[in-house]
Amino acid sequence: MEYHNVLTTCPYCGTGCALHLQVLDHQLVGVLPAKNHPISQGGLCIKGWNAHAFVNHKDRLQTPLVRKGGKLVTATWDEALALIAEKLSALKAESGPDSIGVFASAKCTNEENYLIQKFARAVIGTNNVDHCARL
Amino acid sequence: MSERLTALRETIRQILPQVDGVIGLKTGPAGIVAPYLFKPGHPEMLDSLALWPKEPVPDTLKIIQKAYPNARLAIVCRGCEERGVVEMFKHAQVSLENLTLIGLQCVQEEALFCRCAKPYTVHARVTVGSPIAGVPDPLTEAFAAKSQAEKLAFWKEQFQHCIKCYGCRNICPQCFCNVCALEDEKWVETGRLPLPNPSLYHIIRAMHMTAKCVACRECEETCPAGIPLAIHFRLVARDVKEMFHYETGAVIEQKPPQLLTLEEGDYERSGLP
Amino acid sequence: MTNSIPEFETDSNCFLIIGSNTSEGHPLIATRVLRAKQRGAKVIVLDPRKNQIGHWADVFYTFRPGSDVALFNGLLNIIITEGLADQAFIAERTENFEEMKALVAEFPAERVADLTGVPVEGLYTVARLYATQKPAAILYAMGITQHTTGVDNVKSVANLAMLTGNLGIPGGGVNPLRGQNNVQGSCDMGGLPNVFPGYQPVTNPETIAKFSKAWSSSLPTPNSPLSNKIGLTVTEMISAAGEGKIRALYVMAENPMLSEADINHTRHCLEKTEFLIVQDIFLTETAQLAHVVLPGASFAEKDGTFTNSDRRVQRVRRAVRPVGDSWPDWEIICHLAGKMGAGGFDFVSPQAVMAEVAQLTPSYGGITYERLEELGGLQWPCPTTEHPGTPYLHKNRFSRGLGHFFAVPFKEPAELPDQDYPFTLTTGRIMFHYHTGTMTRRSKKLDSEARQAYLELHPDDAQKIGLNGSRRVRVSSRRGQIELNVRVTERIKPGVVFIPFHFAEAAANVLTNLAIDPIAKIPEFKVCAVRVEALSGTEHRGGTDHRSGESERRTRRDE
Amino acid sequence: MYEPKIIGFLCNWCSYRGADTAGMARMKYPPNVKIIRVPCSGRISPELVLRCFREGADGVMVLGCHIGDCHYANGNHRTAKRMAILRQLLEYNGIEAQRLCVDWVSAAEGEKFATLIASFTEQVRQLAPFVEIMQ
Repeated sequence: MEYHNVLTTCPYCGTGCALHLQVLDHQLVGVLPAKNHPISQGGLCIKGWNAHAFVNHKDRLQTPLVRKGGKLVTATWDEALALIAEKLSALKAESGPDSIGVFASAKCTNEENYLIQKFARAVIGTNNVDHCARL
Repeated sequence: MSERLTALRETIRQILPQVDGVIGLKTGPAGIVAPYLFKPGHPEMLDSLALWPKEPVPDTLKIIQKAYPNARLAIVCRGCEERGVVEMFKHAQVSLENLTLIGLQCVQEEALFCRCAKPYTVHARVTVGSPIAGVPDPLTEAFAAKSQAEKLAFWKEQFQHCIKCYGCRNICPQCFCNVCALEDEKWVETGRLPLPNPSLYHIIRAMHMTAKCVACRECEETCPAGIPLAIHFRLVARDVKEMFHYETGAVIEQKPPQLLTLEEGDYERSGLP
Repeated sequence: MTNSIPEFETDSNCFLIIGSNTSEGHPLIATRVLRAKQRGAKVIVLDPRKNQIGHWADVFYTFRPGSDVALFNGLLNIIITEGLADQAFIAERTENFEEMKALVAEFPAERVADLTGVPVEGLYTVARLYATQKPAAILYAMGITQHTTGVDNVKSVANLAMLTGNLGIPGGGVNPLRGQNNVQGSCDMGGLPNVFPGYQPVTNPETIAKFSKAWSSSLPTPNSPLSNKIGLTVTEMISAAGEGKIRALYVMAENPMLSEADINHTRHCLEKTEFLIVQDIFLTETAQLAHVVLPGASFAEKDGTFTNSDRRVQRVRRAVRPVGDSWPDWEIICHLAGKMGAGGFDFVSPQAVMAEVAQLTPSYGGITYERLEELGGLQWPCPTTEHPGTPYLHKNRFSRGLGHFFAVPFKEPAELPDQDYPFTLTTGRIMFHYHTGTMTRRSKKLDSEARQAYLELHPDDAQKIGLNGSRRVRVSSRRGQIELNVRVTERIKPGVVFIPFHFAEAAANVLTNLAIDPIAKIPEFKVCAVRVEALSGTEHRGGTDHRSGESERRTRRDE
Repeated sequence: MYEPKIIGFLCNWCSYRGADTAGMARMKYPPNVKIIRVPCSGRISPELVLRCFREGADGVMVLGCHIGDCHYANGNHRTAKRMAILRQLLEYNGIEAQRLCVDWVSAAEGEKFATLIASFTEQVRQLAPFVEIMQ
């Protein structure tokens, strides 16, 4: 029997509202707004109030998928990452680093965006890295 | 305030070994407060025990009791939260069995903030702080004094700001129906802003809070548009008291008046022909 | 944003909101503006649609989509001729005023009224109010930027703020409301083709040297420098993939199949991509085309930071473990880099990544997890661990020195309505959904609020196309067509129609134009020409504003 | 002066028969009330009344059996309680409680029915059309 609230930042728009994820025994059970937060001041919009709703949706991807014979089939992480590494290395050798493009994401964390552009620039060797800031 | 905090911490420390957990408030990152279940064996967590701002803890109790119906729990509750627990008990949402109420009496400043008529607990046997008298609710009084046209204009102005976040309903410990009328397109227009006039959303919610609202004012606090929602509820609470002699949270054994039968004298007081 | 969200409530005396449906796109910013209004601040809203914030604003005008530059030039001209400009600010802090002044003189109010549809007296009201109620904040969103003249529009916004001395003061400023939770952070972290983290240009040799040294263990050979060639944008990469110039695409948590303009073109290009990697939490429309799909973790399942619209870096905290065998995205990238033989990706936590970010990014220099834990958020620039963060920018000087006035000539949008496609389509969001709906359409309560796409149409136009009580229409542009329900409403400007872009089954971006701004490369989502035809034989319940939504859902329920 | 639109919810066992009685006796009353027969006045939820207003009704009548005579023993107890509160709430929202008529008509009370219809129609006629005050 464990109940606590995790203070986090809303995953929807760019306002930056804070919300509490209510956690009971390692399961999300709801959202509570954060009083005294400088941005959201104890309020949320309907999206924030439902921010936990999609996390455990049945459609969540649970394993890597690899296309085989035209179909996406489940694969291990090792298999999927090895395939990517091999393919990207081959394409880079064949057509140069600028034949590869990387999309960073406005939905991922700063740290993840930092890493993916570092990956694109240092490991692949291209500045073909962008995200949907314009969309 | 800090004196009360020390006293509360000591009280919980004493109760903790006798129960499976104590529901209270804890200060988290950046000083932001949230409900928390303090557990025996971890008294050090009480270092971050908090008093204010208050949170809808009766709902926390419901969440935990639903998963652990037999747990021995204690809950730190203010006057409004105690009333909340009592009303939820009457509607079979929480159990009072195996539950210790730790009453936390509000101070003047808090009562004024909530415009609270009853900033004290009445059922809790363990209490912290000394009870103070209720304070008037100038907002509700000012509203009640308005003319019909002014009332209409007042809510037209207020409700056009509603962003339909459902926060007032979501945060309300007394809103626990599995199927909510406010989500039914028969009654409330879905997918639309601003809400059209008259705002069925808000009138229906006020109707459903009849004899349920415990005046905790959580709805007003979470409303991003700052709508003084409690005005409706408090005026209706006054009517319910006059017509049906019912006050939320006051008497544990008294059934809420929405139940079918009219009691002696109810009808005469209802103002109907 | 140059300024901070809390300042709106405490400092701003006037708001000019343009190209932003703030109530639905940024609800809690809208309610801040509301609180400012309740203490006496004036709210001006200019938009092709009368949204909720337009309803309660002090001043509201619709204007023709794409006429923004003309509108701003008109306002600038009125402020100058009425003597309302901040002469001291112009003299001390700006340059090129005369050139701008000469150009806007060609925009007398009468001409601007013709170009924009805002009446002459309306232009005067807006200009006077904005120029005299200091501090005044300009708030805008994609309604300003998603045009072929997006950059021009933004320059115009900046002109207006500089002309009135509304920069470098609390409660003023130029405030683009960022649409996504971490679009600001993504840009800050160098998720852009022309800059490293902290907007350090890839074309600057010193920057290249700095990062080549810092990342040497990740490079194929320690001494090979990083590329100084500006890369391609999302839109360009997709087109390049269609032409075979880009052979592999690695897409992390994006859904271009719904968010890009001209989806048919996007599909064609992605289908032609030799190797498409998609990393996401759901099998999105894009992931369905992928060769490899990697399951990432949601915001509730990982640690990290987001940077919001007012440059505030805030924590994201892991509440539960990732579902199934999904991994936090940062771990995936680190593992992949490792698999490719690269060093420099052996981070134990996002906290360690942030430490590296702080080292290499001057504006994030003082940001540490310890400080965030204690303070909640820190607004960059925050160069040192003693720095309290920066609530508003440009206090005593602009980052480039003097603020530059641009003389911005007016250009029409790439595609104007004509005889074949007589309506102007504009797209946007609604309160209940978010972007491509990947998350919100899987949230029961949000989905039940709004299940279907719809077209907003003015009653006069409904009559013109002969809607006759029919509830369904076909909307076509030169690029494609969709069928959807219609909502007849007076809140939209006649001649303009609106479709929210969240819905894959009637995707607005099938219709939109891929014409892009030459500098920002942003597609013109907000203006394209369409034709609207009534479809008969579906539903015949009356088309009044509040009922149409109901019968929509009733039908779905029956299905 | 305008012709008010009124919705009348009549309980099947008493009020609706009361209306019949009035009709059989050829009593005259204004045609403004659209009658909807319901099993019990207790069925009429406040939501339903509000929806009538929302759809443009200028007045709503809820007529049931006299207290004590309910075919379902105490269905009309519920009517009495809810409608009393609803009338108050209408007032608190600036909507005249006179737009909502709650009364009891037995099968024999044809005359009471006709009088009630006439007086309520007049009462509502004195008020502004509902749609006007809501604009």
